[in-house]
Amino acid sequence: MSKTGIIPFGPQHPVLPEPIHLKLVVEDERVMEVYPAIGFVHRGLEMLAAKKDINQMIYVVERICGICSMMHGMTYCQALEELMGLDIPPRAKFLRVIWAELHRIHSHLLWLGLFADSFGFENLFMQSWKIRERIMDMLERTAGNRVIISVNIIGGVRRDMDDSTLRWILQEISGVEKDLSGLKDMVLNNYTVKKRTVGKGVLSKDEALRLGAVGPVARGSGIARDLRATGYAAYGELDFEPVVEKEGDCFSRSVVRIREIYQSIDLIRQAVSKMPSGEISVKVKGNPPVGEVISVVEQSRGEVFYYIKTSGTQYLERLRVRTPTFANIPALLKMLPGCELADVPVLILTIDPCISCTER
Amino acid sequence: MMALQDIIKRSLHRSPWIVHYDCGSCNGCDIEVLACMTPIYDMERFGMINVGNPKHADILVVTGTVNQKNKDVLKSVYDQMPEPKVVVSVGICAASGGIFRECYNVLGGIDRVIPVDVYVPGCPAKPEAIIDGLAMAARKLEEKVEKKRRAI
Amino acid sequence: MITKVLAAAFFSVIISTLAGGILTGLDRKLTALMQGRCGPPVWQPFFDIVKLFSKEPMVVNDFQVLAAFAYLFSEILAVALFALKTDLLMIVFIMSIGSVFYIVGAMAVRSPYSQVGAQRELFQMVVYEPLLMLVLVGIYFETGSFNISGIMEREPLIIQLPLFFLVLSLVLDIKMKKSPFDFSASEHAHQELVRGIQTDYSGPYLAMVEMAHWYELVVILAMLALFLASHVVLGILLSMLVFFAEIVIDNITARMTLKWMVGFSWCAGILLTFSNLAYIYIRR
Amino acid sequence: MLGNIKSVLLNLAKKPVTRMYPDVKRNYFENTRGHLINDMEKCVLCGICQRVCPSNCIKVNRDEARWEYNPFECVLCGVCVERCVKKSLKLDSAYRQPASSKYRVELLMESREEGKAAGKVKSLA
Amino acid sequence: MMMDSKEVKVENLLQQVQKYLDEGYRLVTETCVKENGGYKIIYTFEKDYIMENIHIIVNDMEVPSISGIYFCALLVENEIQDFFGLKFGGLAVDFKGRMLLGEESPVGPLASVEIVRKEKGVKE
Amino acid sequence: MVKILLSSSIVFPATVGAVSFFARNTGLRKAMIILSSFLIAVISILIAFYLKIPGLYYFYGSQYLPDLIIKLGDFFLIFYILWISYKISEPKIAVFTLLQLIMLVYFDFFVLKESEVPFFFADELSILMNLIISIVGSIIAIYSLGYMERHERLHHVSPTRQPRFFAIVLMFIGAMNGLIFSNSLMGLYFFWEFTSLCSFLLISHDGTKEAAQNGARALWMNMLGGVAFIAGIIFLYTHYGILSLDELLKFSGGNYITIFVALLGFAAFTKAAQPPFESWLLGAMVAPTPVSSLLHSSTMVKAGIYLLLRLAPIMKGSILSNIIAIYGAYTFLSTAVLALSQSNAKRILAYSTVSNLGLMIASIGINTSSSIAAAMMLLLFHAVSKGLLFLCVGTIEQEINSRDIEDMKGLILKMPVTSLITSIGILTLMIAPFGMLLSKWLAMEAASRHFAVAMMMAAGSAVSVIFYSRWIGNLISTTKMGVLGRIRKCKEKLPNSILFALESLAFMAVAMSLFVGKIFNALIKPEINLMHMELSIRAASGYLSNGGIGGFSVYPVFIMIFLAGLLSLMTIKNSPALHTTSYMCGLQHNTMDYEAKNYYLGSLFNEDRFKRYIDFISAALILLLMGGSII
Ligand code: NFV
Ligand code: SF4
Ligand code: SF4
Ligand code: SF4
Repeated sequence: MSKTGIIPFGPQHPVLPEPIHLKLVVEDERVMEVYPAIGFVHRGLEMLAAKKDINQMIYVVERICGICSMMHGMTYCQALEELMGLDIPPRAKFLRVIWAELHRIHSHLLWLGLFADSFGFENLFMQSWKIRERIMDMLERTAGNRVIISVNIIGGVRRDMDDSTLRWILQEISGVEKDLSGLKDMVLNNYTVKKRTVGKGVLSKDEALRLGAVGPVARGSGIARDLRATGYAAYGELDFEPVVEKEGDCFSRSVVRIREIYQSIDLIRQAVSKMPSGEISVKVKGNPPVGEVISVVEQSRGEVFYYIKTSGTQYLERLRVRTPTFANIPALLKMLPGCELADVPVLILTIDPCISCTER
Repeated sequence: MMALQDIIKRSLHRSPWIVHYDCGSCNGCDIEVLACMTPIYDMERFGMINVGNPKHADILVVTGTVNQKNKDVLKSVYDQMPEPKVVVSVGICAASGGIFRECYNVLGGIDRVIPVDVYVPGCPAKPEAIIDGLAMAARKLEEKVEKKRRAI
Repeated sequence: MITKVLAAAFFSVIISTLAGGILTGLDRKLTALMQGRCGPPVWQPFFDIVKLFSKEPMVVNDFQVLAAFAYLFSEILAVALFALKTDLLMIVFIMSIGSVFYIVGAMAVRSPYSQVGAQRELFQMVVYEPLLMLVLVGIYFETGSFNISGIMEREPLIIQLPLFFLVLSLVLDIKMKKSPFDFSASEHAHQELVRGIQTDYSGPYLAMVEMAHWYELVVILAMLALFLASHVVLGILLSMLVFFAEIVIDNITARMTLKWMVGFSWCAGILLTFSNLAYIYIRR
Repeated sequence: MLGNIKSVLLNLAKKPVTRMYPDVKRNYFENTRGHLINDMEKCVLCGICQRVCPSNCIKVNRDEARWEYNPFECVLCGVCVERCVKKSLKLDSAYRQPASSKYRVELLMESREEGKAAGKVKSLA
Repeated sequence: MMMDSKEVKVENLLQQVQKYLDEGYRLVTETCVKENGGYKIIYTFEKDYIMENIHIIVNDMEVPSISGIYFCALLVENEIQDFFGLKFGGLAVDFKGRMLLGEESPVGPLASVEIVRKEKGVKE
Repeated sequence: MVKILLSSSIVFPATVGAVSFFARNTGLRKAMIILSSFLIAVISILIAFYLKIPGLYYFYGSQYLPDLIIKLGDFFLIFYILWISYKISEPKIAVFTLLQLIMLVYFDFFVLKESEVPFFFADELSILMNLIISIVGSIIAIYSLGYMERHERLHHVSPTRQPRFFAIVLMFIGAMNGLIFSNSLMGLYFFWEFTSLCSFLLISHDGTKEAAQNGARALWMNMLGGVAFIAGIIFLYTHYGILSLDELLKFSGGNYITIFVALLGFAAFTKAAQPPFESWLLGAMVAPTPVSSLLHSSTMVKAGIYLLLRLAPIMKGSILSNIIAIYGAYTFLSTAVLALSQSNAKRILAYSTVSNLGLMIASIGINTSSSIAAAMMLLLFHAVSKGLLFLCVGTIEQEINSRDIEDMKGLILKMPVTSLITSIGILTLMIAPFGMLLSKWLAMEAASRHFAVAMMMAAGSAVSVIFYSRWIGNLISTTKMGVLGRIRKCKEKLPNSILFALESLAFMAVAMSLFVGKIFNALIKPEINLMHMELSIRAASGYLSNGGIGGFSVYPVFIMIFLAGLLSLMTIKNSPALHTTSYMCGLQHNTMDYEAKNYYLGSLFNEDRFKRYIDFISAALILLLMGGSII
C-alpha cells in the first residue's frame, strides 16, 4: 500500500489568483511529484493578429494581461517601430518609462500581497494593496484607466502629462516610499515570514541559467540580468544597476522585488527630472514593410519576448509572445518536488506567475 | 414567522459570501475584484468576504471568458454552491467574450454555461462598479428567497 | 434543584452565544481596523449564522450532519458545565469529544482538502490538548482542585502561575485558528487547503461549526479569566487583553507549517510550564 | 516584529483609509474612461468608429440611420473617440451601471433629412 | 531588434543546440511560423543581452525535441504541438497537443489561420 | 457449591478443551463449544454472585492434589518447552527454560517446606478478571467458530486444525481463571507459564515460517519473564517465608521486599509486552485474529497488570512505585507514537494495547486510590473494547483481504454493520463518556501530583486520538453520495457467530460505560478498600466524584450524544439532505483521481529506528527500576 495521496491544486482555488492545475503527489506533508496542467486561460489571441489590424492589435496585446498590460503594449509598439524605422520622440520615451515603472511598482506590490496571502499573512496583503491603490490612482489620473491603461500607440504615446501632474506624481511617489518602509519591515524583518521563505525553493545560479529563468527569479539567484540595461525606451539615459541577490531562495527573490520597487521609484524620479519637452508621438503612414522582428522588454516578471512577422499589409502574419512566466515555469517545476505541502503556494507565488500572460 | 423571514432576508442581504472564479480573464478584472477586498474599497463592510469555496458562497463572481478547458470547471463550481445563489459576471469578457470573442478557444460569455444574474460592464470593471454589482446581487439573493417562499 | 441547574445552564448558553458572536465580530472589526480598513459591524457574525442556517442543507456524507450536531452540542455542554462550575478536566474532555466529531466529520468526506485539513487539525489537537491538560494540572498543583468552584476560592492564580497563563493563551491562539496557527482551516480561506477541515461543511452545518467555535472561544476565555477569578471584572479584562493580543499577533505573523508549529508549541509549552513549576517550588 | 506591532497599533489608532463608497461618491479624474456616449446631434454616421474599433462593438447602419453599440463588448480603449471626426463620441468618466441583463445601445437618428437629430436608447436583451 | 537567423539542417539541430548550451547560452524561446507551405521553427538563444537565432524548416515531419538539452524547451514545444499540430519526438513531458487546448478545441488552430483581408471601407 | 464453582471455572474449560481436541465431528464440536462457552460465562456470573469475598477456598476435593498437580505440571511444562526449543532450534528459549528448571528444582526440592495453604484466593479483582476472561473469552470463542471456518477456507487448510485451536483456546481460558484465582504463588507461576505456552502455540498455529518465528520470540521473552518470576518467588520465600497471596497482602513490608516487587514487576512487563519487549506482541499479530483479541489484548497480557495490581499495596510509597509510574507513562506515550506511524490495523491495535497497558502500569505506579481505581477500570473497559476491535479487524480482513486502514476507505458502504460496530468500538476507546476516557480522566487527576507522568499521559492520549479518529474517518469516508440510504439498502452477510460476538461486545462496551457507577461500587470500591487505601472516589448514578478534586458526570454526555444522533437522524430524514460531491477545485468530473492519505509521518521517523530508541530508553528505565528496588 502506498501512503502517497494525490491532491489537486487548482484550477478554482483561493490562493491561486489564476487557474492552473497541479496534481500534487504527497506523502504526509511532503510533495513528491508534481504534474501540471494548464490551458484554463488560453484564449488563443495570437491568432487575432490575422483579424485585427496592427493598430487594433495594440489593444489586444494589452489584454494579454491586466497586470503588465502597458509593457505588453510597449513591447509590441517598439517592435513595430523598429520594423518601420520610426524614431519616436524623446518625451514619449520618458513617458513610457514612467508608466512602465509605475506598472512595475504596482505589479510588485500586487505580488507582495498575494505572496503574503500564500503564507497566511493577511495584514501584509492588505497593507501592500493599500499602497498599491496610490499607484492605481496615479495611473488613472495620467492614463484614464486604473488597470489597462492603453497609452501606447505605434509612434509614441497617446497621453501627455503636464507639469502639475508630474509634480503630483513626484509627491505621491514620495508618499508611497514612506508607506513602503513599514511594509518592508513587515517582510524583511519578520521572524515568521523569514521562517516561511528563507531556504525555501532554492534555485542555484547554474540551475536558473539552465532552466532559462528570467527576471527577479534569475536575479534572485545571482544572475545580474536586467534588459533595461540594453537601454530601450529612455532607460539608456537613466542611471540604475540591476538588483541582484545571491541566495536564490524565496526570501531573496522577495528582497529583489522589494528593492526593485525602490529602484523604480528612483527611476521615476529620474525620468521626471530629465523629462524633455516636445511631441509625444510621430505620425505613422502606410503599412509596415515585410520583415521579422524580435523585441524584448524587461517586464515586472522578467523578459518578455515578441516576435513579429509582417506581411506588408496592415495585418501581421505572425505574432508570437513568450512571456516571463512561461520562462519561469520550468524553474517552478524544479522547485516543487520535495517541498512541504504548505509551501506549495509560497513556491508558486515566488515566481510571481501570471498565467494569462503565459497562456495568452 | 414573518419576522423570522425578514431576519433571514436581511441576513442574506447583509452577509453575502463570495467565491471568485477566474475563468480565463486577463487578470485585469481579477485584480479589480481583489481590490474590492483591500482597505480602500473594503467590501467586508457589507459583510462580503471572499470565501474561495463554492460550498460556502452565495455569490459566484466570474471574470473572463469561457474556454474549452474551463467550462466544466465553471459549471461544477456553480453546481456546488447551495441555493440561494447568484452569479455576477465581471467585465466584458465574462459578459460576452469581450475583445476575445473571435478567438478559436473562446466560447463567449459565461452565460453560455451558467445562468448569470448580474453583468458588470467595463474592461476592466471598476471596483465601485463591482461593489454596485455585488450589492445588486445581494438584492437578487433576497428576491430568490422571496420567490421560493411564494412557491411554497 | 434540577430546574435551577438547568436554568443556569440555559442562561449561560444564551449569554455565551451572544458573547461568542460579539467577540468574533469584535475580532473581525479590530482586525479590519488594524489593517487600516473599516470592517464589518460587530454583529456581523450573527448575520452570517442566520444566513448560513437559511441556506440549503448540502452534505456530501450524512455523517457530517451527526458530526456538526455532536460538535455543537458538546461545546454547548462544555459551556453549561463551566457555568455550573464543575470539573475543568471533564470540560476539556467533553470539548475534545466535539473536536473528534468535527475532525471525523471532515474525514468522512473524501475530499483531499477536508482530509488534509483534518490531519492537520489532529496534529494540532496533539499540541493543544496536552497543553490544556498541563495547564489544568498546574492549576491543580496550586489550588488542589479541578473543580471550578474550588479554583475560584483561591487567590489570583496569575501570581503563582503566570507562565501557565501564557500557555493557556497559546492554546487559545491555536484553538481560535488565527494566524500563525491557522493551517488546518484558515479563517480567511486563502491557503493551500481552501478552507481546510471546514471545506465540505456548508450551509447550516457550517453555521453549527462556527457556533461551536464561539463556544470554544468563550470557554477558553473563561478559563483565562479564572486566573484572576477573585476579581471577576479584572479577570474578564485580563482575558480580553489576551484576546486583543491574539488579534495583534494574528496581524503580524505568517502562517506556521505543521512541523514548525508542533515543535514550537511543544517546546514553548513545556519550557513555560516547567519554568513555572520551578518558580513555584522556589517560592515554597 | 516589534516594528510590526507598532505599525499595526498605529493603524488601529488612525482613521481607516477606506473610501466609504456608496455613501461617499468619488470624483473621477477628468479623463477617466468610464463609459462611451454618443451625441447623436453631431454624429454623421460616417462609420469610422466602426472600422477602428478593436473590439468590433460599434455598428453603424446608414440605411436605417442607426448607431449601435454594445457596451458589453466595448473595451473602453477610446480609439473611436479619438478618431471620430465630428467629436460626437465621448468617454464619460462615470462607469456604466451593472445590469441584470445584457443590452445594446441603439441610437437612432430620426428625421435625418431635416438635419435635426434625436437620440433614443433602446435595449435589447 | 530586426531578426536574422541562420538555417540549420534538422539533423544537425541537436548538435548545434548542444553547442549553445556548452557555451553558456540561455534558451530564450522557440517560435514557429508558417512559411511557404512548411513551418519554420526559430530557436532563439541569448548570452550577455545578445540574441542568436537559428532556424529549421520542417514539413509535416517529426521534429527532434531539444527538451533533453534544455529542459525548459518542453513548454514551448508542447505549445507548438498545440498550435500547429506538429509532432516533437522525445519530449520530456508530452501533453499530446492538449497542453493549452481542451478536448473540443480545434486541432492546430494556428496552422489553418489565414489573414482575413478586411479592406478599408468595406462594410461587414 | 462455591468450591465447585471455583474449581470448575478452571477445570471445566480445560476439560472441554481437551475433549474438543478429540472431537472430530464438526457439528458436535461446534455445539459443544457454544454450550460450554455459555456455561463458562454462567459460571463466572454465578461466582460473582455467590462468592463471599474476599475469601480463601480450598480446591474441590483434596487439598493436596492441586499442589501435586501443579508441581508435576511445572516440570511437565518446562520439559515440554525445552522440547519445543529443541524442535524449533531456538537456543534462547532453552537457556531461559533451563534457568527456570534449575531454580525450580532448587526451590521445590531444597527450599520448599510442606505447608498447607488454601488453593483459591478470590477478591473483587479476581472476580473482575474472571468476568472479563469468561465472558469476553467465551464470546471470542464463539466468534472463532465462524472465523476459523472462513480462515481455513481462505487459507486452504485441510485437514482442519480447528480442534487443536479450540482446545488451546479453551484450556487457555481455564488457565487464565487459574491464574487469577490461585492463592499460592507457585500456582500463579504455573498458570503464568501455561498461558505463555498457549500463546506460543496459538501464535504459531498457522504454521508459516513467520508464525513460527514470532511464536518463538514471544516464547523466549515470556520465558525470560518466567525466570524473573520464579526468582522473585524464591527470594520472597527465602526472606520472608511467604508463598501465598493472602499472606502477601497482609504483609506489612520489609526492607528487601522491593526486590521481589521488581522481579515480579519485570515478569509482568514481559507479559504485558512493555518495551523493550513489545516486539513479541507485535509479532503475535500473525496469529488468527481471535487469538490476538483474546490473548493479546483482553486477557493474557492483562495478567501482567493483574500481578502489578496485586503488588501495588506492597510497593506503596516507594521510589520503585514512582519509577514504575514514569515507566508506564513513558510506555504509554512512546508506543502511542509508534502506533501513529502504522497503517496496518492490527499493528495499530497491538501498539495501542501496549500503550494502554502502559497507562494502567502508570496508574498502578501512582498508587493512590483513584489511580488504582483508574487502572482497574481501564483493565475492564480496555478488555471489552479492544477485544471487540480485534474481532472487527478480523472480520474486515476476511472480507477485503487487507488489514490496512487505508484500504478500509469507504468500508461503510460495503460492510455497514461491521464498520459501524468498529466505529463504536473505536469511539469507546477514544472519547468521553465511555469508560476508557473516564478512567483516563481519573488517572489524569490522580497523576496531577506527578507532573512528568501527567504530561506524558496527556500527550499520549492526544496521540492516540490521532490514529483512532483517522481510522473512523477512513471507515466512513465515501465519495458516494447519500450514505445512509445506501447503507439501508446494503445487506451485509456475516456468519451468525461473528455477528453475535460483535454485537454483544459492542453492546457491552457501551452499556458498561452507562453503568460505570454501579460497576465501580460493586467491583472496584471494595477492592480498593481491601488494599487499605483511603477511598476518595464516590460514584452514584453516572457521577464519579473524585473527593473534592473534581467529578465527572456521564449522563449529560450520553444525553448530549443521543440528542445529537437523534437530531441528525431527524434532519437527514426530514429534509432529504442534498448531496453533492466533495470540493475538488472545480474538477468534480474526475473525483476519483484525487485522494489524500493519512499522515503517518513516515518521513519523520522510521519505525525501526524509532523503536530502537524507545527500546533503549525503556531498557534503561527498567534497569533504573531494578536498581531502585535494591536501594
Ligand atoms: N510581468 C509580466 Fe506578464 C508579461 N509579459 C507575465 O508573465 O504579467 Ni501578467
Ligand atoms: S474585461 Fe477586460 S480587463 Fe476584464 S478580463 Fe476581459 S480583457 Fe481583461
Ligand atoms: S465616427 Fe463619430 S461621426 Fe462617425 S459614425 Fe462614429 S460617432 Fe458618428
Ligand atoms: S472605446 Fe474602443 S472598444 Fe469601445 S467602442 Fe470605442 S473603439 Fe470600440
